[in-house]
Amino acid sequence: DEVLRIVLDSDLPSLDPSQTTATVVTDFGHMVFETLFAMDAAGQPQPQMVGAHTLSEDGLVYTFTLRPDLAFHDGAPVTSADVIASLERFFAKDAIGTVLQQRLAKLEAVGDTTFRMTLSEPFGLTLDVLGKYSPIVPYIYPARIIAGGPDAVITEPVGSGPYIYDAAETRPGSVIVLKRNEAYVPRAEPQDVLAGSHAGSVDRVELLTIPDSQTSVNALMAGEIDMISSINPDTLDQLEEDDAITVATRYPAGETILLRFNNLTAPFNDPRARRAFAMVVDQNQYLAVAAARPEYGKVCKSIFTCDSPYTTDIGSEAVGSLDLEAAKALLAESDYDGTPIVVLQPTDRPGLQAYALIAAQELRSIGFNVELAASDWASLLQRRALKGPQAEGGWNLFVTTASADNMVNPFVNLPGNTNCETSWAGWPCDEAANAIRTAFMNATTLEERKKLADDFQARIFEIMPFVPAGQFVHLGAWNKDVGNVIQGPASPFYGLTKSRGE
Amino acid sequence: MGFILKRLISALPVVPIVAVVIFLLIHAGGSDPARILAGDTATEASVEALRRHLALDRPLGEQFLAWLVQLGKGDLGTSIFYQRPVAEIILGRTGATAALALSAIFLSVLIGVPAGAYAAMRLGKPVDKAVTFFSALGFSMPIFLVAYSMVYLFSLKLGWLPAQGYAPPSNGLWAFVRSLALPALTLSIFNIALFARVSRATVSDMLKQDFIRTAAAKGASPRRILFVHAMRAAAVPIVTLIGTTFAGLIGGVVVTESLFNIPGLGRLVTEAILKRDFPIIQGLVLMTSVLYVMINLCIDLICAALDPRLAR
Amino acid sequence: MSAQTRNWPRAMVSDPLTAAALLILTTLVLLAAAAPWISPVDPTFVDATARLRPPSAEHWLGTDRVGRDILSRALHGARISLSVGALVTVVALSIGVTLGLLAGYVRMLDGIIMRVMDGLMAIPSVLLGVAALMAFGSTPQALVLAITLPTLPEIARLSRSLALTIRTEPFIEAAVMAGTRTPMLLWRHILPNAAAPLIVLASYVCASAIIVEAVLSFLGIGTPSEQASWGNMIAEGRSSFQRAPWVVFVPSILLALTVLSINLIGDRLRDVTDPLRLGGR
Amino acid sequence: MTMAHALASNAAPLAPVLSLRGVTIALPEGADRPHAVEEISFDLAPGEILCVVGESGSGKSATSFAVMNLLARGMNVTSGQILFNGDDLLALPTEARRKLSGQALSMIFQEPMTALNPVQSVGQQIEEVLVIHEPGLSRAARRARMLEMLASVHLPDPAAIAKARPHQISGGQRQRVMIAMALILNPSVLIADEPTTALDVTTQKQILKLIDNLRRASGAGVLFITHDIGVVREIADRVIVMRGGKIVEAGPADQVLNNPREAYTQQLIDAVPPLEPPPPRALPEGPTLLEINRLGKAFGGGFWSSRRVDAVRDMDLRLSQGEVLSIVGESGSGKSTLARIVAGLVPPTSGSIALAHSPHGASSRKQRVQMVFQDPNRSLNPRIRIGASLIEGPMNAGVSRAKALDRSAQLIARVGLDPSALQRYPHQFSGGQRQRICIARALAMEPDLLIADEAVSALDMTVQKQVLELLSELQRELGLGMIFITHDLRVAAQISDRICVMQKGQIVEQGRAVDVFNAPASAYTRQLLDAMPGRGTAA
Ligand SMILES: Nc1ncnc2c1ncn2[C@@H]1O[C@H](COP(=O)(O)OP(=O)(O)OP(=O)(O)O)[C@@H](O)[C@H]1O
Ligand SMILES: Nc1ncnc2c1ncn2[C@@H]1O[C@H](COP(=O)(O)OP(=O)(O)OP(=O)(O)O)[C@@H](O)[C@H]1O
Ligand SMILES: [Mg+2]
Ligand SMILES: [Mg+2]
Ligand code: NI
Repeated sequence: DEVLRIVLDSDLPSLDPSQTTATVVTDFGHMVFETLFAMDAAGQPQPQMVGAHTLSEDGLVYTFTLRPDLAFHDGAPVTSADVIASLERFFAKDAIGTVLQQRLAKLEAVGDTTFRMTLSEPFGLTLDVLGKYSPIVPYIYPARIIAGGPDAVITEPVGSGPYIYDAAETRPGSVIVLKRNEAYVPRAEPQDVLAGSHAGSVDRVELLTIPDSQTSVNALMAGEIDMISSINPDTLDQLEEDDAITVATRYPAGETILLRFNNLTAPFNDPRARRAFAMVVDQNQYLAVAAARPEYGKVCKSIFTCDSPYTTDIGSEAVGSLDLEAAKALLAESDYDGTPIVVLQPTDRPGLQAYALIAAQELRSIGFNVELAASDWASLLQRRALKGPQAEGGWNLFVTTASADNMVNPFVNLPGNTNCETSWAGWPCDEAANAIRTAFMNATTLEERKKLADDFQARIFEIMPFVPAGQFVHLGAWNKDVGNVIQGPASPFYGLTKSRGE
Repeated sequence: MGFILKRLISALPVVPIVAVVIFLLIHAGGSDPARILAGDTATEASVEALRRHLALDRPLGEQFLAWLVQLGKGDLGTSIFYQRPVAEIILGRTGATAALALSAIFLSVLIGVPAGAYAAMRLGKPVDKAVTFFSALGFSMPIFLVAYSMVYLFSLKLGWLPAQGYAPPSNGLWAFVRSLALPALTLSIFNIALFARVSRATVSDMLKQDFIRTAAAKGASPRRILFVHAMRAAAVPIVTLIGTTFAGLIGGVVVTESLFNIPGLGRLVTEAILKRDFPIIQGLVLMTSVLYVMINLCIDLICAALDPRLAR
Repeated sequence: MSAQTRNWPRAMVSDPLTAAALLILTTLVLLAAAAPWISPVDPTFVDATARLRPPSAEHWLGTDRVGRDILSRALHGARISLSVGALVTVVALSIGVTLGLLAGYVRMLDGIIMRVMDGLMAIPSVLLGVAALMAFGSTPQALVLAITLPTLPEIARLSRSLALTIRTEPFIEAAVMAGTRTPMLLWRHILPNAAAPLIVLASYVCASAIIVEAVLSFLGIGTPSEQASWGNMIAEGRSSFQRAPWVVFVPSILLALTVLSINLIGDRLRDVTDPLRLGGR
Repeated sequence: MTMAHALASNAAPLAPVLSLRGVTIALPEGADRPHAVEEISFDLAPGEILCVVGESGSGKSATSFAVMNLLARGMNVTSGQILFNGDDLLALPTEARRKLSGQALSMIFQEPMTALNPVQSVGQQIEEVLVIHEPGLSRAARRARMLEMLASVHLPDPAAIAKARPHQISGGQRQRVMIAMALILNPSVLIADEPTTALDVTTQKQILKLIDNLRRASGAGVLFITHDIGVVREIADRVIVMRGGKIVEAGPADQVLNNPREAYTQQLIDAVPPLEPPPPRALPEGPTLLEINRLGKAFGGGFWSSRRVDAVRDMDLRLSQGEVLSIVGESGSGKSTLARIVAGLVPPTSGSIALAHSPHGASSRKQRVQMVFQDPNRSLNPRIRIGASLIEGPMNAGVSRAKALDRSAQLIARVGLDPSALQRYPHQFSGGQRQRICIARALAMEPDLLIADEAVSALDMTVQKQVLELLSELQRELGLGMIFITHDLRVAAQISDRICVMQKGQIVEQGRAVDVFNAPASAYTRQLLDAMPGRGTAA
């Protein structure tokens, strides 16, 4: 049997892609499950499970028919009932899903494989939502395994995708074994990122968790594994020396480093304090750690992923002017009274740990009194959920990274969501930004959207709920005999080939 | 028979003590697996829903009771993250750790004990000095330096052994042995040092005993004196050490398992802790404490067999 | 042997290996004490653009993954590592030995104390350490506790067995007959005679505390990265080991030297102060 | 003169099997003297028993170890020859010497418990000699030889004994095993280094008899080391007296024992307590000091323990003020247990102990009863200076430091030591000196009752005598009540007013020392008296 061994970034928190926002689950999810629509290289949703679909004149009624030959791994055919149950689960679990749900009047089965979606108002992004490829992904599950309600964790990952999860051989926390679904009927179109054919090439794929980055590099160089999904940047030189190995990025859009304020408590409830810090954020510092080589990192003073359609430099002068004096002056103007501020630092995430160190030094350089609160990731998440002031265990700043799909436009932009208490940790609150966001969602032309995106960034940089600290790409490494590695917004493993012999 | 029973009964209270202590300890931090499961960008509402669904919102006492009741039915519970029975997960991980720990102990005994015993025979001589020095050195080598260097040499340069991973015996004995060679050796460095040290001390004590002189008076050769008399009599402390080392290795293999990507209990413990997968932690601790009690019992029995004076 | 016992300080230095170990350890302790004054630069100063620089005139021992000066960090790290070692040794020994001696001497307490120790021993030490850190936060006290807890059973066991042997010595009975009370009996009569094996154990505890601190850092739960300790320097440098080995080598060598010295000194100290060698046969 | 003597002296002079010629053994650096033995020479003829006597440390063991090539690290024969059947052993290669050990030359050691490997069955240990020296022998043949040997040393049920491990058989049996081991290959030379010191008199007698018979049967020359002149009288053909590493006197047993040339030899002989009890002192009919009624002590027998030992059973005992009571009895008869109960170190299981009101009104029984233990090496805390040991008790009892120091200085002078002794550590004293210190420590508590548990058994004859004298002097001077525990009837007779004979936890006889000696009432006492070494020949 042909086996492809791929080392994932980290262990999967769950085999249920609807329960976690961790990106790594899509590596597994795209293999086993499928979505109704799927993104192509141009970022356009293309039908995947859906064979044909129609939209009514008024743009309110979508009718979808599943393509024939779809079947779950347990042999049951995929039906409208499965789709409806799965979408309902998705609506309940995903913020963007919720947006669609709010515009949804009715979701009903028309036939065994035909179903209809009636909106209450036109929504141009409907198919984009159904073809969403970042967590939480609207995968279609058998109704049977999600019968426990949206919060019940799926224990039996049965999908309709090209690979079948092998529970017997899987060792949780170590290796997930996937076997090619011989009954799978792919689409006729060739593979185009997630769109087109999903046909599996190798017989068996093993998704491995290797805790030590050097160990995975050793394993790859020794030919014991075929691919490392994302390498430790410091091992680049070593890997490049090996002629049998390709090192390249699979996600050219990359990730953005975010410095996130707690907008609710002092001192960062005062925009002046936030802006003062933004002035001294030196993206080159962060990128030096994040990017293996300068060419893999990019100073990006936009709230949208640079090089994406909505990128703009409006308001960007607020970030990284590196004018210490001005920053100090602004801080002095603010309400900051010298109380130590808490910067959360995860000790088990080397990259984030380093960014926190840099941020702390920058904060100190303008007169902040900083306490670095080091803890493991789990404790950090726990503490991050506390909204109160630092005296009550709260926090003031944390660092993280967000992938392009969480950044590209005002609609998906995670840190730019200013929905107060319901927004992402940091809880910024701004009506104006919210209004622009809603307008963007309802806008119909690209022109209009572009304009709104500009406005959005201008507003965000004004209130500065977070500071972007640079953009970089992750590098993957694989054996030269692994072929068909996709470089795009998503990079599924099912299409990978392995040439026999050398 | 009374002896065994006595040991068993005196050892049993360990398990409940451990169960309570560990339950309190791991919950004292107040961290929440639901939050980790839900991921970095999850909304508060979905974390809350998940928590409720996993029954993590209930009072601690109630959770403990529920766990006990479940335990009473012979069920260790289900992993929060893997959604599989804890017993199955632990069992799936036990083989690798057991193989690793056993082979490390095998190596340690095979190398450490003779080295220590030989040093004891040559007390104060250069050989002894060398053994003392190297065993002190063995204690002080950062384990991953050892690991990386060996991987570099034996896997990447010479290509003799796999760089990582674990092949269960079902994959063939040869693959199994090869996959264990480097990690076991790495893990052994420290233990070889430990065994050499302890053996040197106990054997040199034994060699001072009168019965050694008796053996010499019988005309026994130095080798015979060492192996038949001194080592046999020194076996009790060494066997005891084997027992405690083995018990300690279950938790002490973390680093080695991480460095060689071996799916064992050490890694499972750490991962479970870092993710707060409470059922796994509880199950593991329960298992290790039962194991510990059993190892102690075995050690006591072996020691009693080796030295019948102890059986009283 | 009488001469040896009385002049043990001289006996210590008369052995070249021990003398070297003493010299190394003293030097390290002095360097650690003087770290704030002799460090070339601020050990916490971050400049990521100058990260992983090899040793140079500017940074004698190079820089780490966020561009901090390794020499300065190694010097400051000595403070944490050595004091963790010393503190754990003191805390673990004073608690463990007290419990062990009590268990060995006061038979009523034996059951309880040893069961608790068994319980501690049955919990994997990583878990115990991590649980302590989780419960008490990532503070130095918690770190000391986390490293101390797993060592207690071993110390208590040894002390107990020593107490059990020594309690049968006639001089203990003589002291009892002289009306000496239990605490004094333990302190004055049993403890000093249990010293030799305990010294070896102490050196072992001290050495392993320094290593465990490193291992905890390796798991991401040791000393916070801002503060330098040899342990976290090694742990953090590990990810760039192939590219910048000096980041790891410097603290590793210091750590190895320290542990080696402590062990050598402990062994020698045992040899020259062993009371069981008194009186002969 | 015994048959043995007659045999040895009337036979034609045989060529010696073993001769030492000017042997000097160097001690390692830092020892108390440069040589363990210097320039010693002697011959051992086949079938002869040559006794080596001398104070502790005189080099007796060193000499025998040199012959057996068992010298400790750092000790070497620096000059001289050790001739075995005319061949110099020292010139032989190690391998060849090893061949002789256990075969032609064999040795029995003092302490049969520690000299046997605790984890092997005794049968195995005997067979090991055959394994080493006659590797060709079949397993069955070995076993047969071993059993035969066990039988020949008069061990009952050899097959069962062979299976036992050392701790499962008695001291006397262990010593027989040692002898069987030493004799299984019919050695030409048997060295016995204090083979009976650890045994009680009755067992000792049997062993001595066994050795005597065996050498006659096999014609082996026996080098018998002892510090006990009584034993020498019993078995020696010839005697060597050693002191400070030199032979000070040598000659036929009769001559050396009855007409010693050297003053030192005379001293050794004089140090042996006479077999006859001294004339009885006026029994101090003082008020009762100690009254013991129906005292019992059982060990074990708990829920878990299958074995219950009644160490002391139903014992009644009375002691007057100023009286010395000796307790004698074989090993394990409960003497120490009784002492420890009286001292308050172990609680009795039943019965009562009453100590009369103290004349000085002291407080607890513990403080009013003090004890001197058998082993002077282990009775003093090696980590504490003598002075501190001496003042500890009084200070615990509330005496001020200055006063306690004062008294300890007086006491240390009283037991014949220099005041500077207070500043020193125990290891800086000899065994006899340490025992004096222990006595001083006991007296520092101003006890009413002093218990001496085998307080002189570990000391060599001359020192033993000094300590005994000191004890009885102090006892008389201070009017102490004293319980003196010993296994040596002669010692008991010397020191005590009354003697109490114990067997299996019970008193079988008690009475005035003279009466017990001259007219023993119980069969057991008679047995003890008969077994006393030296009695046979002296009579
Ligand atoms: N291993 C050793 N190291 C140093 N000195 C030793 C050693 N063994 C014996 N000695 C010394 O050698 C001398 C002779 O000792 P030896 O054991 O022969 O005396 P002994 O006559 O057998 O005494 P005892 O009656 O006490 O057995 C003593 O001064 C003793 O201190
Ligand atoms: N702590 C104990 N536990 C169990 N049995 C004991 C204990 N102490 C003494 N015995 C037993 O009690 C009996 C009497 O012992 P004791 O020590 O009083 O004898 P002894 O007359 O002093 O003998 P020796 O002459 O050998 O000193 C022995 O059978 C002994 O094994
Ligand atoms: Mg001797
Ligand atoms: Mg006794
Ligand atoms: Ni005697």
